[in-house]
Amino acid sequence: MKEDRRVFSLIEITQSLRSVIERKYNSTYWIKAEIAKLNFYPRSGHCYPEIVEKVNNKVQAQIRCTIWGSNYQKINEEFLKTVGEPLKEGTNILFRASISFHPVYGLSLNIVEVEPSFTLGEMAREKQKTINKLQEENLYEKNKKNVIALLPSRIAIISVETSKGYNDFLKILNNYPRKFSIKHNLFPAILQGEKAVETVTAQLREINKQSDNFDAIAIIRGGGGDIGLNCYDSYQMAKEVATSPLPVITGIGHSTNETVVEMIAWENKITPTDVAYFIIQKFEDFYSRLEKCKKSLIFNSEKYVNNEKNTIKHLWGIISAHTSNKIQYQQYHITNIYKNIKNKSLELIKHQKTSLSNIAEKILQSPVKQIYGRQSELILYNKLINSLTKKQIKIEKDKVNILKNRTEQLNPEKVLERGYSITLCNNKRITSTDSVKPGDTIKTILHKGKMTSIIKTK
Amino acid sequence: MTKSIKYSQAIEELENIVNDIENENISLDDLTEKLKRASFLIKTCKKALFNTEKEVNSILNEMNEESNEEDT
Amino acid sequence: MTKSIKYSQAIEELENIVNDIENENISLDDLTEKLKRASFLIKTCKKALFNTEKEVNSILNEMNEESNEEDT
Amino acid sequence: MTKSIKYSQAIEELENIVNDIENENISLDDLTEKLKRASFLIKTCKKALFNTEKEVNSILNEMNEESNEEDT
Amino acid sequence: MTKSIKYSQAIEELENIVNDIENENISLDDLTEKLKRASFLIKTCKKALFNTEKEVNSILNEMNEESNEEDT
Amino acid sequence: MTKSIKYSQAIEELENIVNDIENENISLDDLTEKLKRASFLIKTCKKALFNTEKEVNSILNEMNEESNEEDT
Amino acid sequence: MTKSIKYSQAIEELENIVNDIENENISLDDLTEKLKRASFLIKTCKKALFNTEKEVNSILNEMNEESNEEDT
Repeated sequence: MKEDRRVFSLIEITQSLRSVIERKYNSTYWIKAEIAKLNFYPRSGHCYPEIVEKVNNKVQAQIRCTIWGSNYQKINEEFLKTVGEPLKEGTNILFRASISFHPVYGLSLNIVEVEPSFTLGEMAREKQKTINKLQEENLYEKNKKNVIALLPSRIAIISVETSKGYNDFLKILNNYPRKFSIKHNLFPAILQGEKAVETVTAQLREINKQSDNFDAIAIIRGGGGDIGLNCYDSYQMAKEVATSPLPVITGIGHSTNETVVEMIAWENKITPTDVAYFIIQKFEDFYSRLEKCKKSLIFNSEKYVNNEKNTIKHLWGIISAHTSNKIQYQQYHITNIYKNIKNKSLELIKHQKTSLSNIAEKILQSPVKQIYGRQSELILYNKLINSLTKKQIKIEKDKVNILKNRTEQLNPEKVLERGYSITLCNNKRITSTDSVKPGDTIKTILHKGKMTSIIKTK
Repeated sequence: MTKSIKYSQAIEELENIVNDIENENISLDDLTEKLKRASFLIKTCKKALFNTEKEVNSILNEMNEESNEEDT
Repeated sequence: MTKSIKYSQAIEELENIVNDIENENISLDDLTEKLKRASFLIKTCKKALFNTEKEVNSILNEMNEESNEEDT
Repeated sequence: MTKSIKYSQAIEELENIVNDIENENISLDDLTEKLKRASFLIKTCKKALFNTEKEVNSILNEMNEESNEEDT
Repeated sequence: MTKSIKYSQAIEELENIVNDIENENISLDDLTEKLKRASFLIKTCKKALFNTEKEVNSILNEMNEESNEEDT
Repeated sequence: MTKSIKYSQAIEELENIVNDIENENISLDDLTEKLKRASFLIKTCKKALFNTEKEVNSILNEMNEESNEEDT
Repeated sequence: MTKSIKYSQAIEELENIVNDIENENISLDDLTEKLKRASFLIKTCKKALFNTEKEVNSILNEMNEESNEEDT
């Protein structure tokens, strides 16, 4: 042992640490971390969670915490109320804590307050991550694409025998008045909390192996309230549901947001009762289709026969009516023809009479007209001859008169009457003194008497 | 005039006479003769017309009577 | 003058005489003769005309009377 | 008239006569003859019409009686 | 009438006769003959109609009785 | 009727007859024959209907009885 | 072939028959046969609805055989 060595007692050291830490970290701090182990002691009511921070799933920091019984109850209630889950391992939380050092128990964080909304956000992020992954892998719609049997008569049920939901489901099926042939096998599993993912996934795998024996899978839960449902947001369980060759019907029964499993299930009916009714409805649908067919057959077969009876009656009605009409029409037609023949014949005779009497009338009138024409022609000739004859006589008369006048003018007696005389020389009429010489004897003829003279001079 | 002179011939002769007179183709010496002929022809035609009229009227009357009988 | 001289011949002779007198120198004795002949011919023609007119009128009157009789 | 003259021929002949008279294609000398012929033809046609009418009526009546018998 | 004249042919012939008379395609000389033929055809048709009517009625009555039996 | 005429054929033939009668494609001469045929076809159809109705009723009654058993 | 496929085929066949009868797409001659088939199909389907699996299987086999027989 060396002299210069300073040796402290453990108490000294731990007290020194304690005073340094208490001096240095004299406030409270907001810290986010994951609960690795809850370490709740129900008897004392105290809780000593181990909290860690992981990077790539490796623990990078770890510390022990304390939530005193008086705080824990309040914190947990508030957390449950907001998040829908109690504080439990694997939950990321945001909390306020003071840092303390105890000589016996060492360093620990004393949690005085937890912020539930942080956890809620973290969970929503996780849920969205699951959805995104399913969508990326084309699994999101996969189960919905399954075709459910027309009569889903063999149902694989994932539930717990003791659960209220399962019992409700059975009650509906068993008490339904129509005894449909619906058969069901129970595949027990834990339906909420941390172990649910594992057990439910395992049973899904089991059912899928013998999928030929079933028509549908029903995941039924009920009576557990809204707590511990975030297992249904887990990628692991959701993937198993999505890839099942059978249609999965969920009846998990809660009032908060739809979980991922419900979202991707073939059908989400929420309550187990609804799932039962849903299956029954398929049978009812089929039943009513049958009944509808039956009713239609009864109604329409009779109607068909009756229609045919009416058709025949109708056809016969037309045939007999037309036949009678035809005969009546022909009778009428013949009567018409007779009337026509009668009228036309009489008309023809009448027309002939008229044209004959027209001809007769023309003949009666024409000769008389002609005779009148001839008579007036004769009168015309008569008048013409009359006037022409008279005219000719007058012309002849005029001619004779003209000749008479001319003759009279040529007679010398007329000239002599007015005192003229005719002188003759040698018995020739002289008209000039050139034809005589003095001494010639000339004879002068006067109107009354003649005389002879001798010319003395010229 | 004998019956051998037809009405139509008589009218033709009359027309010729009228023409001759009109065109002074007849001497006064022949005028009287021609006029006498014309007078004769006109008389003849009138007689013929008169006779025809009588005959026609008798035929027409007969026809009329008949048709009246039938019509009544 | 015998009846043998026709009106038409008489008119012709008369016209010749008048023409002769008017156009030729005839001796006074001939002239007197010619004028006498002309005077005779004129008389003859007038007689003939007179007779013919009488006859014609009588024929025409007869014709007219007949047609008047028939017309009335 | 012999039965050998058909009504239609008679009517045709009559129409021709009417045309001839109307267009004065007939001399007065033939008028009486034509008129006599026309008169004869008209008589013939009337007789034929009268007989036909009687026969027609008798046939029609017979037809009518029969149809009445059956109708009643 | 022999059975060889069908009703429809008879009616057609009758209609032709009516047309001929209407359009005066028949001379008066043929009218009587045509009418006699028409009379004969009408008689024939009426007989045929009468027989058909009897037969038709008997079939209709028979059928009516049957359907009455069935309806009651 | 032999079983060889089917109801549907009978109906088709009847409809053709109706068409023919309606469109007056049938002369009076053929009317009786067509009516007889129609009458025969109607009788045939009625018989077929009667039999079918009996059979149909028996099948329907059977169906009704069965479902009543199950529902109770 | 699974059972449920058979059910769907059966009800589809049934509904086709029902449609055919409703719309009168079948002749009366086939009505009885179709109705018998429908009755059988209804019976079969009802058994599928209500009975145990074993019974259903035997009926389905029977149905299948029958339809095969009919198809051939």
